Amino acid sequence: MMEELKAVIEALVLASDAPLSADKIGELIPDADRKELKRLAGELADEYEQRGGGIVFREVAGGYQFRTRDELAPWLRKLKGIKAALLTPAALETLAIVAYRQPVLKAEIDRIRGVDVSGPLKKLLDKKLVRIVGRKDVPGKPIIYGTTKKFLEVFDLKDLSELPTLRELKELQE
Amino acid sequence: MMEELKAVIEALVLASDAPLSADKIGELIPDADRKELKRLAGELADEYEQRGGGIVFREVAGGYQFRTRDELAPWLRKLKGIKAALLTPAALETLAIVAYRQPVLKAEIDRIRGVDVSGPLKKLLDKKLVRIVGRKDVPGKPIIYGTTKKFLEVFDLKDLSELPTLRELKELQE
Amino acid sequence: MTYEIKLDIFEGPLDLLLYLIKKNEIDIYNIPMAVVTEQYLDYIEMMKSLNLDLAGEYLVLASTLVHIKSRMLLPPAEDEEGNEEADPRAELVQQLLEYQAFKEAASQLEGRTVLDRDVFKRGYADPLPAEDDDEGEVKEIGIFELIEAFRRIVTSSVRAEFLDIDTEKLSLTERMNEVMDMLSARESVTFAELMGEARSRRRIIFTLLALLELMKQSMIRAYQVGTFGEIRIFLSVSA
Repeated sequence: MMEELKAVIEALVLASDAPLSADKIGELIPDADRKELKRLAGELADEYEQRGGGIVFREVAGGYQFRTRDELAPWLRKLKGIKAALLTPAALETLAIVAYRQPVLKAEIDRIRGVDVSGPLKKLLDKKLVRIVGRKDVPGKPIIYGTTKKFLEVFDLKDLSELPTLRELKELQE
Repeated sequence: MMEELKAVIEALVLASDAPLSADKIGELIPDADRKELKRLAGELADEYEQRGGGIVFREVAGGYQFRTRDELAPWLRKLKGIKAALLTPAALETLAIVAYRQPVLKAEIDRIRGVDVSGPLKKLLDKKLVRIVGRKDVPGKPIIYGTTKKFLEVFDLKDLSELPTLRELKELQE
Repeated sequence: MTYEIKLDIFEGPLDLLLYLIKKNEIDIYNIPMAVVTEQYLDYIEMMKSLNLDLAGEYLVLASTLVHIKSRMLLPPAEDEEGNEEADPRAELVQQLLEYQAFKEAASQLEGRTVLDRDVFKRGYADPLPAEDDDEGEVKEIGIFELIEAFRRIVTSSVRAEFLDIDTEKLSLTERMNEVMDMLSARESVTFAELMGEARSRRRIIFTLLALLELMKQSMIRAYQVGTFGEIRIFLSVSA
Protein backbone atom coordinates (compact mmCIF):
# COMPACT_ATOMS: atom_id res chain seq x y z
CA MET A 1 0.00 0.00 0.00
CA MET A 2 1.32 3.37 -1.02
CA GLU A 3 1.90 6.08 1.52
CA GLU A 4 -1.34 8.10 1.91
CA LEU A 5 0.18 11.49 1.13
CA LYS A 6 1.82 10.21 -2.02
CA ALA A 7 -1.47 8.62 -3.16
CA VAL A 8 -3.25 11.93 -2.63
CA ILE A 9 -0.69 13.75 -4.79
CA GLU A 10 -1.05 11.13 -7.50
CA ALA A 11 -4.84 11.43 -7.57
CA LEU A 12 -4.79 15.23 -7.52
CA VAL A 13 -2.41 15.32 -10.47
CA LEU A 14 -4.60 12.98 -12.55
CA ALA A 15 -7.77 14.96 -11.86
CA SER A 16 -6.36 18.46 -12.18
CA ASP A 17 -7.38 20.56 -15.19
CA ALA A 18 -3.83 21.82 -15.70
CA PRO A 19 -0.33 20.79 -14.60
CA LEU A 20 -0.49 20.88 -10.81
CA SER A 21 2.26 22.86 -9.12
CA ALA A 22 3.84 21.95 -5.79
CA ASP A 23 2.47 25.25 -4.43
CA LYS A 24 -1.07 24.35 -5.40
CA ILE A 25 -0.69 20.87 -3.87
CA GLY A 26 0.58 22.58 -0.73
CA GLU A 27 -2.53 24.75 -0.59
CA LEU A 28 -4.76 21.69 -0.84
CA ILE A 29 -2.82 19.75 1.82
CA PRO A 30 -1.95 22.56 4.24
CA ASP A 31 -0.66 20.27 7.00
CA ALA A 32 2.03 18.81 4.79
CA ASP A 33 5.56 20.14 4.58
CA ARG A 34 6.25 21.71 1.17
CA LYS A 35 9.63 19.98 0.86
CA GLU A 36 8.11 16.63 1.70
CA LEU A 37 5.48 17.10 -1.02
CA LYS A 38 8.16 17.80 -3.60
CA ARG A 39 10.12 14.78 -2.49
CA LEU A 40 7.07 12.50 -2.84
CA ALA A 41 6.24 13.91 -6.29
CA GLY A 42 9.83 13.20 -7.29
CA GLU A 43 9.44 9.63 -6.04
CA LEU A 44 6.32 9.19 -8.17
CA ALA A 45 8.19 10.47 -11.23
CA ASP A 46 11.04 8.01 -10.58
CA GLU A 47 8.71 5.09 -9.99
CA TYR A 48 6.81 5.60 -13.23
CA GLU A 49 10.06 6.09 -15.11
CA GLN A 50 11.58 2.88 -13.75
CA ARG A 51 8.42 0.92 -14.29
CA GLY A 52 8.76 1.60 -18.01
CA GLY A 53 5.04 1.47 -18.69
CA GLY A 54 2.92 3.45 -21.10
CA ILE A 55 2.51 6.51 -18.91
CA VAL A 56 4.90 8.78 -17.05
CA PHE A 57 4.54 11.29 -14.20
CA ARG A 58 6.42 14.36 -15.28
CA GLU A 59 7.08 17.92 -14.25
CA VAL A 60 5.92 20.14 -17.09
CA ALA A 61 5.07 23.83 -17.34
CA GLY A 62 5.64 24.45 -13.67
CA GLY A 63 3.60 21.50 -12.46
CA TYR A 64 3.13 17.73 -12.47
CA GLN A 65 1.13 15.83 -15.04
CA PHE A 66 0.62 12.30 -16.30
CA ARG A 67 1.69 12.00 -19.94
CA THR A 68 1.94 9.16 -22.37
CA ARG A 69 5.47 7.90 -23.01
CA ASP A 70 7.07 9.72 -25.97
CA GLU A 71 8.03 6.55 -27.86
CA LEU A 72 4.38 5.53 -28.10
CA ALA A 73 3.39 8.65 -30.05
CA PRO A 74 2.59 6.75 -33.29
CA TRP A 75 -0.10 4.71 -31.52
CA LEU A 76 -1.57 7.79 -29.96
CA ARG A 77 -1.74 9.63 -33.24
CA LYS A 78 -3.73 6.69 -34.48
CA LEU A 79 -6.10 7.08 -31.54
CA LYS A 80 -6.62 10.70 -32.48
CA GLY A 81 -7.32 9.63 -36.02
CA ILE A 82 -10.26 7.45 -35.08
CA LYS A 83 -11.43 9.74 -32.33
CA ALA A 84 -14.94 10.77 -33.23
CA ALA A 85 -14.59 14.32 -34.39
CA LEU A 86 -17.13 16.60 -32.84
CA LEU A 87 -18.83 19.01 -35.15
CA THR A 88 -18.05 22.63 -34.48
CA PRO A 89 -20.99 24.67 -33.20
CA ALA A 90 -21.18 26.40 -36.60
CA ALA A 91 -21.36 23.06 -38.42
CA LEU A 92 -23.90 21.68 -35.97
CA GLU A 93 -26.15 24.73 -36.37
CA THR A 94 -25.89 24.56 -40.14
CA LEU A 95 -26.69 20.85 -40.04
CA ALA A 96 -29.69 21.54 -37.82
CA ILE A 97 -31.03 24.08 -40.31
CA VAL A 98 -30.56 21.71 -43.24
CA ALA A 99 -32.23 18.89 -41.30
CA TYR A 100 -35.28 20.89 -40.29
CA ARG A 101 -35.70 23.16 -43.32
CA GLN A 102 -34.74 20.82 -46.16
CA PRO A 103 -34.88 20.95 -49.12
CA VAL A 104 -33.12 24.24 -48.54
CA LEU A 105 -31.02 26.74 -50.46
CA LYS A 106 -27.71 28.03 -49.15
CA ALA A 107 -29.11 31.57 -49.27
CA GLU A 108 -31.83 30.50 -46.85
CA ILE A 109 -29.30 28.97 -44.43
CA ASP A 110 -27.20 32.14 -44.65
CA ARG A 111 -30.29 34.18 -43.87
CA ILE A 112 -31.26 32.09 -40.82
CA ARG A 113 -27.75 31.94 -39.36
CA GLY A 114 -27.06 35.53 -40.26
CA VAL A 115 -23.60 34.68 -41.63
CA ASP A 116 -22.15 33.05 -44.70
CA VAL A 117 -22.22 29.26 -44.17
CA SER A 118 -19.90 28.23 -47.03
CA GLY A 119 -17.27 26.84 -44.66
CA PRO A 120 -19.47 24.68 -42.42
CA LEU A 121 -21.58 23.59 -45.39
CA LYS A 122 -18.47 22.37 -47.20
CA LYS A 123 -17.43 20.44 -44.10
CA LEU A 124 -20.86 18.81 -43.84
CA LEU A 125 -20.73 17.81 -47.51
CA ASP A 126 -17.24 16.33 -46.96
CA LYS A 127 -18.46 14.35 -43.97
CA LYS A 128 -21.39 13.17 -46.08
CA LEU A 129 -23.96 14.42 -43.60
CA VAL A 130 -25.41 16.83 -46.16
CA ARG A 131 -25.82 16.35 -49.90
CA ILE A 132 -26.93 18.20 -52.97
CA VAL A 133 -30.49 17.18 -53.63
CA GLY A 134 -30.92 19.05 -56.89
CA ARG A 135 -31.16 22.49 -58.42
CA LYS A 136 -34.00 24.90 -58.39
CA ASP A 137 -35.31 26.15 -61.72
CA VAL A 138 -35.05 29.84 -61.02
CA PRO A 139 -32.45 32.32 -62.27
CA GLY A 140 -29.00 31.22 -61.19
CA LYS A 141 -30.21 27.62 -60.75
CA PRO A 142 -29.30 27.56 -57.06
CA ILE A 143 -28.29 24.29 -55.41
CA ILE A 144 -30.71 22.64 -53.03
CA TYR A 145 -29.36 20.85 -49.96
CA GLY A 146 -30.74 18.02 -47.89
CA THR A 147 -29.51 15.44 -45.38
CA THR A 148 -28.08 12.03 -46.25
CA LYS A 149 -28.64 8.42 -45.22
CA LYS A 150 -25.48 8.74 -43.19
CA PHE A 151 -27.09 11.61 -41.29
CA LEU A 152 -29.87 9.26 -40.24
CA GLU A 153 -27.31 6.63 -39.23
CA VAL A 154 -25.22 9.01 -37.16
CA PHE A 155 -28.25 10.27 -35.29
CA ASP A 156 -29.76 6.84 -35.01
CA LEU A 157 -33.00 7.75 -36.78
CA LYS A 158 -35.22 5.50 -38.87
CA ASP A 159 -36.36 8.40 -41.02
CA LEU A 160 -36.68 12.16 -40.85
CA SER A 161 -40.06 12.05 -39.18
CA GLU A 162 -38.25 10.73 -36.08
CA LEU A 163 -36.52 14.07 -35.61
CA PRO A 164 -37.90 15.70 -32.47
CA THR A 165 -39.66 19.00 -33.15
CA LEU A 166 -39.08 22.33 -31.50
CA ARG A 167 -42.58 22.24 -30.16
CA GLU A 168 -41.79 19.05 -28.25
CA LEU A 169 -38.62 20.55 -26.85
CA LYS A 170 -40.56 23.60 -25.77
CA GLU A 171 -43.13 21.47 -24.01
CA LEU A 172 -40.37 19.73 -22.09
CA GLN A 173 -39.01 23.03 -20.83
CA GLU A 174 -42.24 24.43 -19.54
CA MET B 1 10.43 -2.70 -18.51
CA MET B 2 6.79 -3.39 -19.16
CA GLU B 3 5.71 -5.50 -22.07
CA GLU B 4 5.30 -3.23 -25.12
CA LEU B 5 1.69 -4.16 -25.89
CA LYS B 6 0.61 -3.54 -22.31
CA ALA B 7 2.37 -0.19 -22.30
CA VAL B 8 0.53 0.81 -25.48
CA ILE B 9 -2.82 -0.11 -23.92
CA GLU B 10 -1.98 1.90 -20.82
CA ALA B 11 -1.03 4.97 -22.86
CA LEU B 12 -4.12 4.73 -25.09
CA VAL B 13 -6.40 4.51 -22.07
CA LEU B 14 -4.81 7.57 -20.46
CA ALA B 15 -5.10 9.52 -23.71
CA SER B 16 -8.72 8.66 -24.42
CA ASP B 17 -11.37 11.10 -23.24
CA ALA B 18 -14.06 8.47 -22.78
CA PRO B 19 -13.69 4.89 -21.54
CA LEU B 20 -11.77 3.02 -24.25
CA SER B 21 -13.30 -0.30 -25.25
CA ALA B 22 -11.33 -3.46 -26.01
CA ASP B 23 -12.80 -3.28 -29.53
CA LYS B 24 -11.41 0.21 -30.07
CA ILE B 25 -8.03 -0.89 -28.76
CA GLY B 26 -8.21 -3.81 -31.14
CA GLU B 27 -8.86 -1.48 -34.07
CA LEU B 28 -5.79 0.54 -33.13
CA ILE B 29 -3.56 -2.51 -32.69
CA PRO B 30 -4.87 -4.76 -35.46
CA ASP B 31 -2.08 -7.35 -35.15
CA ALA B 32 -2.94 -8.12 -31.56
CA ASP B 33 -5.24 -10.89 -30.48
CA ARG B 34 -8.43 -9.50 -28.90
CA LYS B 35 -8.29 -11.99 -26.01
CA GLU B 36 -4.70 -11.08 -25.30
CA LEU B 37 -5.62 -7.39 -25.17
CA LYS B 38 -8.34 -8.08 -22.65
CA ARG B 39 -5.98 -10.18 -20.56
CA LEU B 40 -3.36 -7.43 -20.49
CA ALA B 41 -5.95 -4.78 -19.60
CA GLY B 42 -7.06 -7.05 -16.76
CA GLU B 43 -3.42 -7.27 -15.59
CA LEU B 44 -3.16 -3.49 -15.55
CA ALA B 45 -6.33 -3.24 -13.48
CA ASP B 46 -4.93 -5.77 -10.98
CA GLU B 47 -1.54 -4.08 -10.78
CA TYR B 48 -2.99 -0.66 -10.02
CA GLU B 49 -5.34 -2.18 -7.47
CA GLN B 50 -2.53 -4.01 -5.65
CA ARG B 51 -0.21 -1.05 -5.77
CA GLY B 52 -2.77 0.81 -3.64
CA GLY B 53 -1.84 4.21 -5.06
CA GLY B 54 -4.00 7.23 -5.78
CA ILE B 55 -5.24 6.07 -9.16
CA VAL B 56 -6.92 2.93 -10.48
CA PHE B 57 -7.43 1.40 -13.91
CA ARG B 58 -11.14 0.54 -14.10
CA GLU B 59 -13.43 -1.24 -16.48
CA VAL B 60 -16.47 0.99 -16.92
CA ALA B 61 -19.14 1.77 -19.57
CA GLY B 62 -17.81 -0.95 -21.83
CA GLY B 63 -14.22 0.30 -21.72
CA TYR B 64 -11.20 1.11 -19.58
CA GLN B 65 -10.47 4.35 -17.77
CA PHE B 66 -8.01 5.77 -15.24
CA ARG B 67 -9.80 7.12 -12.19
CA THR B 68 -8.87 8.40 -8.78
CA ARG B 69 -9.28 6.03 -5.83
CA ASP B 70 -12.65 6.62 -4.18
CA GLU B 71 -11.30 6.93 -0.61
CA LEU B 72 -9.50 10.08 -1.68
CA ALA B 73 -12.71 11.86 -2.69
CA PRO B 74 -12.49 14.56 0.01
CA TRP B 75 -9.15 15.81 -1.35
CA LEU B 76 -10.42 15.85 -4.92
CA ARG B 77 -13.61 17.67 -4.00
CA LYS B 78 -11.36 20.28 -2.46
CA LEU B 79 -9.38 20.51 -5.69
CA LYS B 80 -12.50 20.82 -7.81
CA GLY B 81 -14.41 23.03 -5.40
CA ILE B 82 -17.42 20.72 -5.48
CA LYS B 83 -20.17 21.28 -2.96
CA ALA B 84 -23.63 20.66 -4.37
CA ALA B 85 -25.04 17.24 -5.15
CA LEU B 86 -24.86 16.14 -8.77
CA LEU B 87 -28.56 15.49 -9.21
CA THR B 88 -31.71 16.43 -7.32
CA PRO B 89 -33.84 13.60 -5.89
CA ALA B 90 -36.43 14.28 -8.63
CA ALA B 91 -33.80 13.91 -11.34
CA LEU B 92 -32.40 10.76 -9.72
CA GLU B 93 -35.84 9.12 -9.54
CA THR B 94 -36.51 10.03 -13.16
CA LEU B 95 -33.12 8.67 -14.16
CA ALA B 96 -33.74 5.40 -12.30
CA ILE B 97 -37.02 4.93 -14.16
CA VAL B 98 -35.40 5.62 -17.54
CA ALA B 99 -32.55 3.25 -16.69
CA TYR B 100 -34.78 0.33 -15.70
CA ARG B 101 -37.69 0.85 -18.06
CA GLN B 102 -35.87 1.91 -21.22
CA PRO B 103 -36.84 2.37 -23.98
CA VAL B 104 -39.50 4.42 -22.19
CA LEU B 105 -42.01 7.18 -22.96
CA LYS B 106 -42.33 10.33 -20.88
CA ALA B 107 -45.98 9.46 -20.16
CA GLU B 108 -44.84 6.23 -18.48
CA ILE B 109 -42.31 8.09 -16.30
CA ASP B 110 -45.00 10.64 -15.37
CA ARG B 111 -47.31 7.79 -14.40
CA ILE B 112 -44.76 6.01 -12.22
CA ARG B 113 -43.61 9.15 -10.41
CA GLY B 114 -47.13 10.53 -10.13
CA VAL B 115 -45.97 13.96 -11.30
CA ASP B 116 -44.98 15.66 -14.52
CA VAL B 117 -41.28 14.96 -15.14
CA SER B 118 -40.60 17.59 -17.85
CA GLY B 119 -38.17 19.57 -15.69
CA PRO B 120 -35.98 16.71 -14.45
CA LEU B 121 -36.09 15.04 -17.86
CA LYS B 122 -34.80 18.17 -19.55
CA LYS B 123 -32.01 18.40 -16.97
CA LEU B 124 -31.00 14.78 -17.63
CA LEU B 125 -30.92 15.45 -21.37
CA ASP B 126 -28.76 18.53 -20.77
CA LYS B 127 -26.36 16.49 -18.66
CA LYS B 128 -26.28 13.85 -21.39
CA LEU B 129 -27.29 11.11 -18.96
CA VAL B 130 -30.47 10.47 -20.96
CA ARG B 131 -30.99 10.68 -24.68
CA ILE B 132 -33.76 10.57 -27.25
CA VAL B 133 -33.72 7.07 -28.68
CA GLY B 134 -36.43 7.48 -31.30
CA ARG B 135 -40.16 7.69 -31.63
CA LYS B 136 -42.79 5.10 -30.97
CA ASP B 137 -44.79 4.14 -34.02
CA VAL B 138 -48.22 4.93 -32.56
CA PRO B 139 -50.49 7.93 -33.15
CA GLY B 140 -48.75 11.09 -32.04
CA LYS B 141 -45.35 9.40 -32.45
CA PRO B 142 -44.23 10.03 -28.85
CA ILE B 143 -40.50 10.37 -28.13
CA ILE B 144 -38.73 7.38 -26.59
CA TYR B 145 -35.98 7.92 -24.00
CA GLY B 146 -33.02 5.81 -22.92
CA THR B 147 -29.77 6.19 -20.99
CA THR B 148 -26.42 7.11 -22.52
CA LYS B 149 -22.87 5.72 -22.33
CA LYS B 150 -22.13 8.66 -20.09
CA PHE B 151 -24.74 7.35 -17.65
CA LEU B 152 -22.72 4.12 -17.34
CA GLU B 153 -19.50 6.11 -16.98
CA VAL B 154 -20.89 8.39 -14.29
CA PHE B 155 -22.43 5.60 -12.22
CA ASP B 156 -19.49 3.22 -12.54
CA LEU B 157 -21.34 0.50 -14.47
CA LYS B 158 -19.75 -1.82 -17.01
CA ASP B 159 -23.07 -2.14 -18.79
CA LEU B 160 -26.80 -1.98 -18.05
CA SER B 161 -26.91 -5.57 -16.87
CA GLU B 162 -24.86 -4.47 -13.86
CA LEU B 163 -27.80 -2.52 -12.50
CA PRO B 164 -29.18 -4.31 -9.44
CA THR B 165 -32.62 -5.82 -9.98
CA LEU B 166 -35.68 -4.01 -8.73
CA ARG B 167 -36.49 -6.00 -5.59
CA GLU B 168 -40.05 -5.10 -4.68
CA LEU B 169 -41.42 -5.44 -8.17
CA LYS B 170 -40.04 -8.93 -8.49
CA GLU B 171 -41.65 -10.04 -5.28
CA LEU B 172 -44.96 -8.70 -6.42
CA GLN B 173 -44.89 -10.53 -9.71
CA GLU B 174 -44.31 -13.88 -8.09
CA MET C 1 -50.88 20.27 13.12
CA THR C 2 -49.01 17.46 14.78
CA TYR C 3 -46.98 16.19 11.86
CA GLU C 4 -43.27 16.80 11.76
CA ILE C 5 -43.17 17.41 8.08
CA LYS C 6 -40.45 19.36 6.41
CA LEU C 7 -41.92 21.25 3.49
CA ASP C 8 -41.09 20.38 -0.10
CA ILE C 9 -39.25 17.28 0.88
CA PHE C 10 -41.77 15.30 -1.14
CA GLU C 11 -41.12 14.41 -4.73
CA GLY C 12 -44.83 14.11 -5.47
CA PRO C 13 -48.15 12.82 -4.11
CA LEU C 14 -46.98 9.18 -4.12
CA ASP C 15 -43.94 10.16 -2.13
CA LEU C 16 -46.12 11.89 0.44
CA LEU C 17 -48.39 8.87 0.67
CA LEU C 18 -45.43 6.54 1.15
CA TYR C 19 -44.17 8.80 3.90
CA LEU C 20 -47.51 8.65 5.73
CA ILE C 21 -47.55 4.86 5.44
CA LYS C 22 -44.07 4.57 6.89
CA LYS C 23 -44.70 7.12 9.61
CA ASN C 24 -47.80 5.25 10.80
CA GLU C 25 -46.05 1.88 10.43
CA ILE C 26 -48.84 0.66 8.22
CA ASP C 27 -48.79 -2.52 6.15
CA ILE C 28 -48.72 -1.30 2.56
CA TYR C 29 -50.88 -4.28 1.50
CA ASN C 30 -53.56 -3.35 4.01
CA ILE C 31 -53.80 0.41 4.17
CA PRO C 32 -56.36 1.81 6.61
CA MET C 33 -57.90 4.26 4.17
CA ALA C 34 -59.65 6.44 6.73
CA VAL C 35 -56.48 7.27 8.66
CA VAL C 36 -54.27 7.79 5.65
CA THR C 37 -56.80 9.85 3.73
CA GLU C 38 -57.35 12.12 6.69
CA GLN C 39 -53.65 12.74 7.18
CA TYR C 40 -53.12 13.26 3.48
CA LEU C 41 -55.90 15.86 3.33
CA ASP C 42 -54.55 17.56 6.46
CA TYR C 43 -51.18 17.90 4.80
CA ILE C 44 -52.72 19.42 1.69
CA GLU C 45 -54.71 21.84 3.83
CA MET C 46 -51.54 22.87 5.60
CA MET C 47 -49.79 23.44 2.29
CA LYS C 48 -52.70 25.56 1.13
CA SER C 49 -52.84 27.57 4.33
CA LEU C 50 -49.17 28.35 3.90
CA ASN C 51 -49.94 29.51 0.36
CA LEU C 52 -47.48 27.04 -1.07
CA ASP C 53 -47.64 25.98 -4.66
CA LEU C 54 -49.29 22.63 -4.79
CA ALA C 55 -48.92 20.62 -7.99
CA GLY C 56 -52.27 19.56 -9.42
CA GLU C 57 -51.28 15.93 -9.04
CA TYR C 58 -51.62 16.21 -5.24
CA LEU C 59 -55.29 17.08 -5.60
CA VAL C 60 -55.89 14.28 -8.09
CA LEU C 61 -54.55 11.73 -5.62
CA ALA C 62 -56.60 13.31 -2.83
CA SER C 63 -59.80 12.66 -4.74
CA THR C 64 -58.65 9.12 -5.55
CA LEU C 65 -58.08 8.47 -1.84
CA VAL C 66 -61.49 9.83 -0.92
CA HIS C 67 -63.08 7.70 -3.58
CA ILE C 68 -61.35 4.51 -2.42
CA LYS C 69 -62.23 5.30 1.19
CA SER C 70 -65.93 5.59 0.33
CA ARG C 71 -65.85 2.32 -1.63
CA MET C 72 -64.29 0.57 1.37
CA LEU C 73 -67.36 1.47 3.44
CA LEU C 74 -69.67 -0.47 1.14
CA PRO C 75 -70.01 -4.24 1.50
CA PRO C 76 -67.92 -5.97 -1.15
CA ALA C 77 -69.98 -6.39 -4.29
CA GLU C 78 -70.05 -9.65 -6.18
CA ASP C 79 -69.84 -10.00 -9.94
CA GLU C 80 -72.06 -12.30 -12.00
CA GLU C 81 -70.02 -15.38 -11.18
CA GLY C 82 -70.26 -14.75 -7.49
CA ASN C 83 -66.60 -13.76 -7.08
CA GLU C 84 -65.82 -11.01 -4.69
CA GLU C 85 -64.87 -7.78 -6.40
CA ALA C 86 -61.19 -6.86 -6.21
CA ASP C 87 -59.98 -4.78 -3.31
CA PRO C 88 -60.59 -1.11 -4.22
CA ARG C 89 -57.07 -0.36 -2.95
CA ALA C 90 -55.37 -2.85 -5.27
CA GLU C 91 -54.46 -0.40 -8.02
CA LEU C 92 -53.13 2.17 -5.59
CA VAL C 93 -51.05 -0.43 -3.76
CA GLN C 94 -49.57 -1.60 -7.04
CA GLN C 95 -48.67 1.97 -7.97
CA LEU C 96 -47.10 2.62 -4.56
CA LEU C 97 -45.01 -0.54 -4.72
CA GLU C 98 -43.81 0.34 -8.17
CA TYR C 99 -42.91 3.87 -7.14
CA GLN C 100 -41.20 2.59 -3.99
CA ALA C 101 -39.09 0.21 -6.05
CA PHE C 102 -37.84 3.03 -8.27
CA LYS C 103 -37.25 5.29 -5.31
CA GLU C 104 -35.05 2.58 -3.88
CA ALA C 105 -33.32 2.16 -7.24
CA ALA C 106 -32.68 5.91 -7.28
CA SER C 107 -31.04 5.81 -3.88
CA GLN C 108 -28.96 2.81 -4.95
CA LEU C 109 -27.78 4.82 -7.93
CA GLU C 110 -26.88 7.67 -5.64
CA GLY C 111 -25.02 5.25 -3.40
CA ARG C 112 -22.74 4.13 -6.20
CA THR C 113 -19.28 5.46 -6.81
CA VAL C 114 -20.26 8.50 -8.82
CA LEU C 115 -17.93 10.17 -11.29
CA ASP C 116 -17.15 13.81 -10.46
CA ARG C 117 -18.34 13.31 -6.89
CA ASP C 118 -16.44 10.29 -5.56
CA VAL C 119 -13.97 9.59 -8.31
CA PHE C 120 -12.48 11.72 -11.02
CA LYS C 121 -10.99 11.01 -14.39
CA ARG C 122 -8.14 12.74 -16.15
CA GLY C 123 -8.96 16.38 -15.67
CA TYR C 124 -6.75 18.10 -18.22
CA ALA C 125 -7.38 18.02 -21.95
CA ASP C 126 -5.52 15.75 -24.27
CA PRO C 127 -2.10 14.62 -23.05
CA LEU C 128 -1.02 14.51 -26.69
CA PRO C 129 0.53 17.14 -28.88
CA ALA C 130 -2.20 19.23 -30.51
CA GLU C 131 -2.83 18.36 -34.11
CA ASP C 132 -5.44 19.19 -36.64
CA ASP C 133 -8.23 16.76 -35.91
CA ASP C 134 -10.67 17.70 -38.59
CA GLU C 135 -10.76 14.18 -39.96
CA GLY C 136 -12.55 11.18 -38.68
CA GLU C 137 -15.98 9.86 -38.06
CA VAL C 138 -18.79 11.89 -36.64
CA LYS C 139 -20.20 9.97 -33.76
CA GLU C 140 -20.47 11.73 -30.50
CA ILE C 141 -23.44 13.92 -31.22
CA GLY C 142 -26.95 13.01 -30.24
CA ILE C 143 -30.21 14.07 -31.68
CA PHE C 144 -30.78 16.25 -28.64
CA GLU C 145 -27.70 18.34 -29.47
CA LEU C 146 -29.01 18.79 -32.98
CA ILE C 147 -32.38 20.10 -31.92
CA GLU C 148 -30.73 22.22 -29.23
CA ALA C 149 -28.59 23.78 -31.93
CA PHE C 150 -31.69 24.51 -33.97
CA ARG C 151 -33.41 25.99 -30.95
CA ARG C 152 -30.43 28.25 -30.26
CA ILE C 153 -30.68 29.74 -33.72
CA VAL C 154 -34.37 30.30 -33.76
CA THR C 155 -34.91 31.55 -30.21
CA SER C 156 -33.49 34.87 -31.31
CA SER C 157 -36.16 35.00 -33.97
CA VAL C 158 -39.08 33.09 -32.56
CA ARG C 159 -41.21 32.81 -35.62
CA ALA C 160 -44.12 30.50 -36.01
CA GLU C 161 -42.58 29.06 -39.17
CA PHE C 162 -39.94 27.31 -37.07
CA LEU C 163 -42.22 26.05 -34.36
CA ASP C 164 -44.59 24.68 -36.92
CA ILE C 165 -42.25 21.97 -38.08
CA ASP C 166 -44.03 18.79 -37.16
CA THR C 167 -43.60 15.15 -37.88
CA GLU C 168 -46.01 15.39 -40.82
CA LYS C 169 -43.77 17.97 -42.44
CA LEU C 170 -40.74 15.78 -41.82
CA SER C 171 -42.45 12.76 -43.37
CA LEU C 172 -43.13 14.93 -46.39
CA THR C 173 -39.49 15.99 -46.54
CA GLU C 174 -38.45 12.35 -46.41
CA ARG C 175 -40.66 11.55 -49.40
CA MET C 176 -39.42 14.61 -51.31
CA ASN C 177 -35.84 13.44 -50.81
CA GLU C 178 -36.76 9.99 -52.07
CA VAL C 179 -38.32 11.38 -55.24
CA MET C 180 -35.27 13.55 -55.89
CA ASP C 181 -33.06 10.51 -55.32
CA MET C 182 -34.93 8.49 -57.91
CA LEU C 183 -34.63 11.34 -60.37
CA SER C 184 -30.92 11.72 -59.89
CA ALA C 185 -30.46 8.01 -60.58
CA ARG C 186 -32.50 8.07 -63.78
CA GLU C 187 -33.82 10.67 -66.13
CA SER C 188 -37.50 10.42 -65.37
CA VAL C 189 -40.03 8.52 -63.38
CA THR C 190 -43.73 8.00 -64.01
CA PHE C 191 -46.47 9.07 -61.69
CA ALA C 192 -47.85 5.54 -61.72
CA GLU C 193 -44.48 4.13 -60.64
CA LEU C 194 -44.29 6.48 -57.68
CA MET C 195 -47.82 5.70 -56.63
CA GLY C 196 -47.40 1.99 -57.10
CA GLU C 197 -44.36 2.09 -54.90
CA ALA C 198 -46.18 4.01 -52.20
CA ARG C 199 -48.52 1.19 -51.15
CA SER C 200 -50.08 2.54 -47.95
CA ARG C 201 -52.71 5.27 -48.05
CA ARG C 202 -50.53 7.50 -45.94
CA ARG C 203 -47.60 7.06 -48.32
CA ILE C 204 -49.79 7.83 -51.31
CA ILE C 205 -50.90 11.10 -49.76
CA PHE C 206 -47.31 12.03 -48.90
CA THR C 207 -46.15 11.16 -52.40
CA LEU C 208 -48.78 13.44 -53.88
CA LEU C 209 -47.91 16.25 -51.48
CA ALA C 210 -44.19 15.76 -52.13
CA LEU C 211 -44.70 16.10 -55.90
CA LEU C 212 -46.81 19.24 -55.48
CA GLU C 213 -44.24 20.80 -53.16
CA LEU C 214 -41.35 19.96 -55.48
CA MET C 215 -43.20 21.49 -58.42
CA LYS C 216 -44.02 24.58 -56.42
CA GLN C 217 -40.33 24.94 -55.54
CA SER C 218 -39.42 24.58 -59.24
CA MET C 219 -37.35 21.50 -58.56
CA ILE C 220 -39.24 19.13 -60.83
CA ARG C 221 -41.44 19.28 -63.91
CA ALA C 222 -44.27 17.00 -64.85
CA TYR C 223 -45.37 16.23 -68.41
CA GLN C 224 -48.45 14.42 -69.54
CA VAL C 225 -49.01 12.79 -72.91
CA GLY C 226 -52.64 13.44 -73.90
CA THR C 227 -55.51 13.91 -71.48
CA PHE C 228 -55.36 10.50 -69.85
CA GLY C 229 -51.79 9.71 -70.81
CA GLU C 230 -48.98 8.82 -68.51
CA ILE C 231 -47.55 11.57 -66.32
CA ARG C 232 -43.76 11.69 -66.42
CA ILE C 233 -41.67 13.57 -63.90
CA PHE C 234 -38.29 15.15 -64.69
CA LEU C 235 -35.81 17.26 -62.79
CA SER C 236 -36.21 20.92 -63.67
CA VAL C 237 -32.48 21.32 -63.91
CA SER C 238 -30.44 18.27 -64.76
CA ALA C 239 -27.82 17.52 -62.18
